[in-house]
Amino acid sequence: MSTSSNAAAVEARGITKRFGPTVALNDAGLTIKQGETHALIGRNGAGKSTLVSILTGLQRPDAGEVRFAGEAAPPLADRDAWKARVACVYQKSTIIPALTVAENLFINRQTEGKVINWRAMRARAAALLDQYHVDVDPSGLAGDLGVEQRQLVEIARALSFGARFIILDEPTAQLDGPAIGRLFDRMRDLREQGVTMMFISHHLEEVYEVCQSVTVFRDARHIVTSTVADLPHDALVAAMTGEHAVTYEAKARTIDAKAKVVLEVRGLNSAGRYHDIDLTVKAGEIVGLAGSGSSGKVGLAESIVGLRRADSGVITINGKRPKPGDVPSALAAGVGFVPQDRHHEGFVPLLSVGENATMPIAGKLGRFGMISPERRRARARTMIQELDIKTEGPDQPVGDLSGGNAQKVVMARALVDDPAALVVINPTAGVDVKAKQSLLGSVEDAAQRGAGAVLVSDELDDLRICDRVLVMFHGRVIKDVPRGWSDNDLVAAMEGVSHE
Amino acid sequence: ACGSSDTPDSAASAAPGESAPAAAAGGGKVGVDFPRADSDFWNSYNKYVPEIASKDGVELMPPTNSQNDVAKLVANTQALVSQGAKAIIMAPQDTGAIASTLDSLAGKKIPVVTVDTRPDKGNVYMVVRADNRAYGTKACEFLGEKLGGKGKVVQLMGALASINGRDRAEAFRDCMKEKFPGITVFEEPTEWEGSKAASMLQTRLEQNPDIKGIYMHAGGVHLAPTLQVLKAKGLLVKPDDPKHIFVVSNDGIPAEFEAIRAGEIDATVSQPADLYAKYAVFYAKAALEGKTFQPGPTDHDSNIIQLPNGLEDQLPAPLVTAENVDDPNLWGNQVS
Amino acid sequence: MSDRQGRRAPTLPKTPAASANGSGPAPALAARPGFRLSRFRDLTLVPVIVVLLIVGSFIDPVFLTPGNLTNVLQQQSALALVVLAEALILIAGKFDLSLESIVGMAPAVAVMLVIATGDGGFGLGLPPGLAVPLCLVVGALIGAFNGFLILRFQLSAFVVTLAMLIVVHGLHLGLTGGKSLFALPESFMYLGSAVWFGLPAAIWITGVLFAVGMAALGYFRSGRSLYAIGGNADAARAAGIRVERVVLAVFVVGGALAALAGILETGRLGSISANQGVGWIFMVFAAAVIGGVSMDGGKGTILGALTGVLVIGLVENILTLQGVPGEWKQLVYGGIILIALMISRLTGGRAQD
Amino acid sequence: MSDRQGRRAPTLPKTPAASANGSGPAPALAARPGFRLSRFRDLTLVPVIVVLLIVGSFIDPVFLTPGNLTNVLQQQSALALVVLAEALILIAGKFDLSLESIVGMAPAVAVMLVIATGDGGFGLGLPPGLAVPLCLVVGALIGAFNGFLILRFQLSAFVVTLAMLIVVHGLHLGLTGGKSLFALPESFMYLGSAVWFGLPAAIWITGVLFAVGMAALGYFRSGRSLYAIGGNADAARAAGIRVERVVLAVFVVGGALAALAGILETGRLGSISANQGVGWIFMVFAAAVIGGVSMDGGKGTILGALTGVLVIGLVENILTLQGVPGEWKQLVYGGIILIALMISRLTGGRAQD
Ligand SMILES: Nc1ncnc2c1ncn2[C@@H]1O[C@H](COP(=O)(O)OP(=O)(O)OP(=O)(O)O)[C@@H](O)[C@H]1O
Ligand SMILES: Nc1ncnc2c1ncn2[C@@H]1O[C@H](COP(=O)(O)OP(=O)(O)OP(=O)(O)O)[C@@H](O)[C@H]1O
Ligand SMILES: [Mg+2]
Ligand SMILES: [Mg+2]
Repeated sequence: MSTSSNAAAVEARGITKRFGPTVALNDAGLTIKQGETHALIGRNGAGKSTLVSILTGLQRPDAGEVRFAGEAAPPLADRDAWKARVACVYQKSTIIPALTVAENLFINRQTEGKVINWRAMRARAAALLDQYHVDVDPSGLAGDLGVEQRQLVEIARALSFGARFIILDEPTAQLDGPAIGRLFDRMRDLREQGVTMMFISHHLEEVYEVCQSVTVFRDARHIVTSTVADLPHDALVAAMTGEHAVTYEAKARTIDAKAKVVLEVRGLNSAGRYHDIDLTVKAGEIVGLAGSGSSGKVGLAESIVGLRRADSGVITINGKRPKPGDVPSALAAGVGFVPQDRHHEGFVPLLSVGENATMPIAGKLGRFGMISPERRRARARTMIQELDIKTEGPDQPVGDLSGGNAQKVVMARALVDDPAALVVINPTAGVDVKAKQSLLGSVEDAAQRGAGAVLVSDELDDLRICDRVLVMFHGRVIKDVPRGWSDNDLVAAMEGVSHE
Repeated sequence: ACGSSDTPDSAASAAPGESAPAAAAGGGKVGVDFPRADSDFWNSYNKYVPEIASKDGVELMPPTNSQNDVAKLVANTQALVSQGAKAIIMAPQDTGAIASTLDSLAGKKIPVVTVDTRPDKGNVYMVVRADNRAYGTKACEFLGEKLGGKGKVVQLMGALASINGRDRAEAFRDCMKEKFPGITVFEEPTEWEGSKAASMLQTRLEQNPDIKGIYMHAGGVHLAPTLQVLKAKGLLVKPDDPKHIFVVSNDGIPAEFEAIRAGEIDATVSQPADLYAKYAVFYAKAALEGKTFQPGPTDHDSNIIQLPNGLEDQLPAPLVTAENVDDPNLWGNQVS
Repeated sequence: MSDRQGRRAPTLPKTPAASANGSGPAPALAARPGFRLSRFRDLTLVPVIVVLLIVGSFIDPVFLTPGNLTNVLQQQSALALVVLAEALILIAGKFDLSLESIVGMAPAVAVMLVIATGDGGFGLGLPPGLAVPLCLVVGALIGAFNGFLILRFQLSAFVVTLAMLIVVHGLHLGLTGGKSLFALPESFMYLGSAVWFGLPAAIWITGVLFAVGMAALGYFRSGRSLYAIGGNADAARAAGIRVERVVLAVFVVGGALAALAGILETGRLGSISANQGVGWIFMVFAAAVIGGVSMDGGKGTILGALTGVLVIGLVENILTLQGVPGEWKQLVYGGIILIALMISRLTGGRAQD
Repeated sequence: MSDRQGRRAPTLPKTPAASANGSGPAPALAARPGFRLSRFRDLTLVPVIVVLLIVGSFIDPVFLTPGNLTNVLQQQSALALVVLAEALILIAGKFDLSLESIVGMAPAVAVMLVIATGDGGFGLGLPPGLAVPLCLVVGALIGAFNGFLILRFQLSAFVVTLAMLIVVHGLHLGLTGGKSLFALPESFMYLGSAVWFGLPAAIWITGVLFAVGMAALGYFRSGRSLYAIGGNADAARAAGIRVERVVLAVFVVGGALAALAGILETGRLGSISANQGVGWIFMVFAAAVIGGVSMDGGKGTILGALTGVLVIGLVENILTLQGVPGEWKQLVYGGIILIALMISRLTGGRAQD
């Protein structure tokens, strides 16, 4: 297979990359052997994606060099040469919503010849999607796809180039269990065919599942490279964080049976999404909502907080019945929530941390509709402290924060008004281990203070803090699992297997 | 001016050397395009045309309006022709861009009467217009005399892209240079906009408080802003006050006459909207009847001159001052 | 991924306004049927055109005659080319307001380069036959300059071309002194006034260029790359599209098309006035946008833009034939555009951007 | 986060063009120093203003006199109010082209409601004192209609207001028959022509409204919500802001401000011509955008917009004082705007959108 089996498939040496005063990569590098699947691990902002853009020829390093199979990398302008060497699933979506799925798959290579044959391209697309078991209509608009389907399309596209080196930057962040499983199967196939891969993820167990070796970056520097066998979980976390890992211990809580019900849902229906949902959350309780793709859990949560309107049914929050489908009245009733996609509904990137975090209580920061910047800053400072948000201060725009910290700002916004009912959807998507812990910790703290919480997530780790987990399947709650479940049980329930 | 009821014959007989009708029967529809509907002068004209046409028994098609856009004028002309116009009255505000249209109308043997402007190229049957250069000269002579040949005047010009604006500006400028070299002229291109006129005049008065005269190219848009600026400066005083600034306007709309009566401005050149309409219809009818005209004076105080591409009837444009402002023959005194 | 049937529907709420406040008819408008119809989105104006044709034929028997319809097409041909140019630029996610100034300025400068001083030229004595190519070059250069400013200084296309609108027209005014140019070379007049096979050459030229545009944007990689760039420039770059180069090329082509529009207009009118093109840009945007070209880039088709031009042309023609009084014409005209907009919104079934 | 010092930089690559092609000076322009300066971003035009003041004082001794500067302010006050309106609408992420038509139409209709038929009115015999409030109401209603169309039918703000630009002006033309209105009630002329404490009332009014705008957008919940909506409407909605309501209110306020601008302009000019306001919108956008208000929403300040207005006003004043020949004026004017744009880009240090 390998022409020069001794030369590494990819080698990046002494890479330094600055963005203004930010050093994204500081004399970092890595070497990936032919045919191996190599994990790149590091906390948010460690420089992983920056290395990806350098390895794919999108950015020029300030210093250092990249070699493919022993040869120097092609000039930046020669995109074709780059594409022949490396294919990539970028962290940021590169789907073009206004184009069809088929065209997205074959963008800028719609045809070998001169004139595009649309029918042939659709056929090729269908074949490609089929090959990777992606069930989407190639002639549909990519903009109509769900997050997960988009991700699958991106992966299929990257794999379709036939490159011998493939980079996957957090491909699993948007996928659910079975989809991840299928992706891993596919990656193993490719490895058997001798394809080299670089895999980035914040889910450390995935590293052990598909990778042979792993490199850890921290503070823009290379920390360690090793085979996965030589770097057990704790050591890996220690390398990432620079401290000894403490596995997150869910706090033990006891819920007073007489505690007041803060959130009650009766007979909630939304055509095609979920049906006859009943749900009761008491003060101090954390209820998990789990379910695989399209189980309706996100739609349900969004209906509770007023982002969507259910077709029928009653939602009671803290004794009040907010107007259905109306966020302000849900907030007024005492809801706090973290939406599914922080970029979409979570924050206003140009506005400051303080302003984003205090947006729902803007009316309480001064009289006559006025906002006192001082009070806002003061409030924001306490939130920053409580959630341990790494920022220059309350005046820094959220758009300048790293993903994990931006997510904490969204959490701050949810908690700022001391909600009676807290609804959080996928709060830990794309955030690193430590940030994950502090985000989950803040949900627990809120519960401790007497809030009832609903936590929607596919991540078993997240769900561990829940007092009970409701499993949804095809829009119905099929199981109520109390604390102390085993991973297998829950996954089986989510896949509908245990549903005899 | 010419209030008597001219029959085509009387007018024709007055025009020397008229030849016998070439085409047998007159008649047929007359298409008319109005140049714009957003100025007082043209609105008066637009009102006169159908009135006069029905009085003269001319079959007028529903008028089109080209909104000061020559491309629309061309489109409108084509539509009028396809709807069966046998003669066309138009007022191309852009005298160049109409050339091909005139050629193609000539090819279809459709005579064209243009009003207010003289196309630079392309055959016309008759141009009905007052001499815009004469406006500028009249204004210059009036101001020059009032100022005694010295001092500073401001000329609020129309748009550079407009032939009428350019003619007035050049004539005023040339006349000043020639006859009153002691007078300094400031030229302000206002694009026919009142707002620009007010700003420029205000700035200029700040810079040169000793300005003594103003010539504005279009009373319709320049009058009120000018008066407002003068009023704010406390310069709106009777002509016998030494602070008085002499103002000559152009157009002859009723508001200008009011201002003359009030002593706020001193004169205006009355651009005869009624005569424009009247003779436009008159010549269109004559064209349909196959009449032809020769250069020379006419019976209505005007003069027909020979152009390379046709004839032009240069209508009189009287200078209106406090003395003759109440003359009932002035069109500005006839509008309700 | 279990309930596959149900999974077709978009996950990303494209019309948050409608779904989140859950009020009234808006969600219904935004609803599903749009998806199936999406292939015909470029044809949403066709019903409007049909209505206009019917209304027109009732209003005046002349309306449906070949002569009148030919006139409509010829009158719109120059505007149509500018709309084509703007559509390309909009699809690539940019903006060009200065096109309207190019329509007047490029022909004026080109002609001044070849004619004698006495006729208003620079008196350089260049061969008159060069006027047409020079005009295209001038237009292309202005486009290139726009593109350069936007790409190199990362300035907003809207503002740059707004300033350039004034600068280019200012150059026209300054160089000609506001006067019209009449002494035009024969060759320069030819395209706008010739008749080929019974139809004005302008119609043929515009038709061919639209066909080329449709083919390029439909069936060629370079054309498709405009959609990719307008839809997501980063993704386009990642896919190996040379974004800067393509954007620059689009501005250059846009400038040249506007210059060609100027040539056709000059031939049709027989001279170049200082006002040529002034005020067109509003109509250009109206045509492009009612034709379904998005102001946000990446969306719309050349065919759609063409239907937009036709609607505008037919409305103007009908208003003229009907003899709507000048002072009410604008109102009727604007009202019809607004209605066309809403019809294309309703039949198109998608929120606009 | 580990590298705290380094963490300043934005995570979202805002300037992909610069970073990805890695070519030439662009990245340097886009680079970091912008961030420190970002607090002063609304003041990037201050150097331009200083240069203009210096140049002006050399060109003419009159320039720096209080009388002349007062004139500049007065001349710009009506335009400034429209810029204020447009800035609010732009910050909220929308667009309004029809403001320029409101400047003429609202005063005309209001006056026609109160004056006699002989003077061009409807002859309703309403008390003349109502003209001013009626005018504001008309403006607000047009704004509300714009907002309604945009929100309810989810139409693009650009196109709706483009059509409304034509419709509103068409209504003005139709109702007045294109005639200027001279018989204006005293009360209607008052605001635009009165002098308070030695300065024209128009300057006071505009100044106060800008101050109110700055305070509202800086320190009030409702004002801050414009930034949230313009920056990310979905996030604003999720944070409990009633996006539709606020957007509608912004259009209403914008319409009323444009109507007020019309009142001031009417008072200054002494009559309402059919062309009042026509063509302003270009200047309005130029002022807002060189003043740092983004066309993409969520960015910019009222103070910045004000500096934009001042630059435009000073340039016009200097050109008039200097007596630049009419035919070259536009070129110089456009050129200066282009340069101001680049200066504000260089000192502002951020890519524009
Ligand atoms: N285009 C850019 N401009 C400015 N700063 C940037 C740019 N791209 C990345 N950075 C900065 O470089 C650093 C490294 O970012 P990078 O995206 O590589 O992190 P990462 O390891 O991929 O993090 P995550 O796990 O959150 O994806 C961060 O501080 C980020 O803010
Ligand atoms: N009318 C609606 N009601 C509820 N959800 C909707 C609606 N329209 C769109 N959605 C969106 O559909 C997406 C999928 O909803 P669902 O509740 O099935 O999520 P899920 O079970 O988490 O599936 P996945 O894991 O694939 O995201 C959610 O992001 C939700 O916002
Ligand atoms: Mg990353
Ligand atoms: Mg999900």
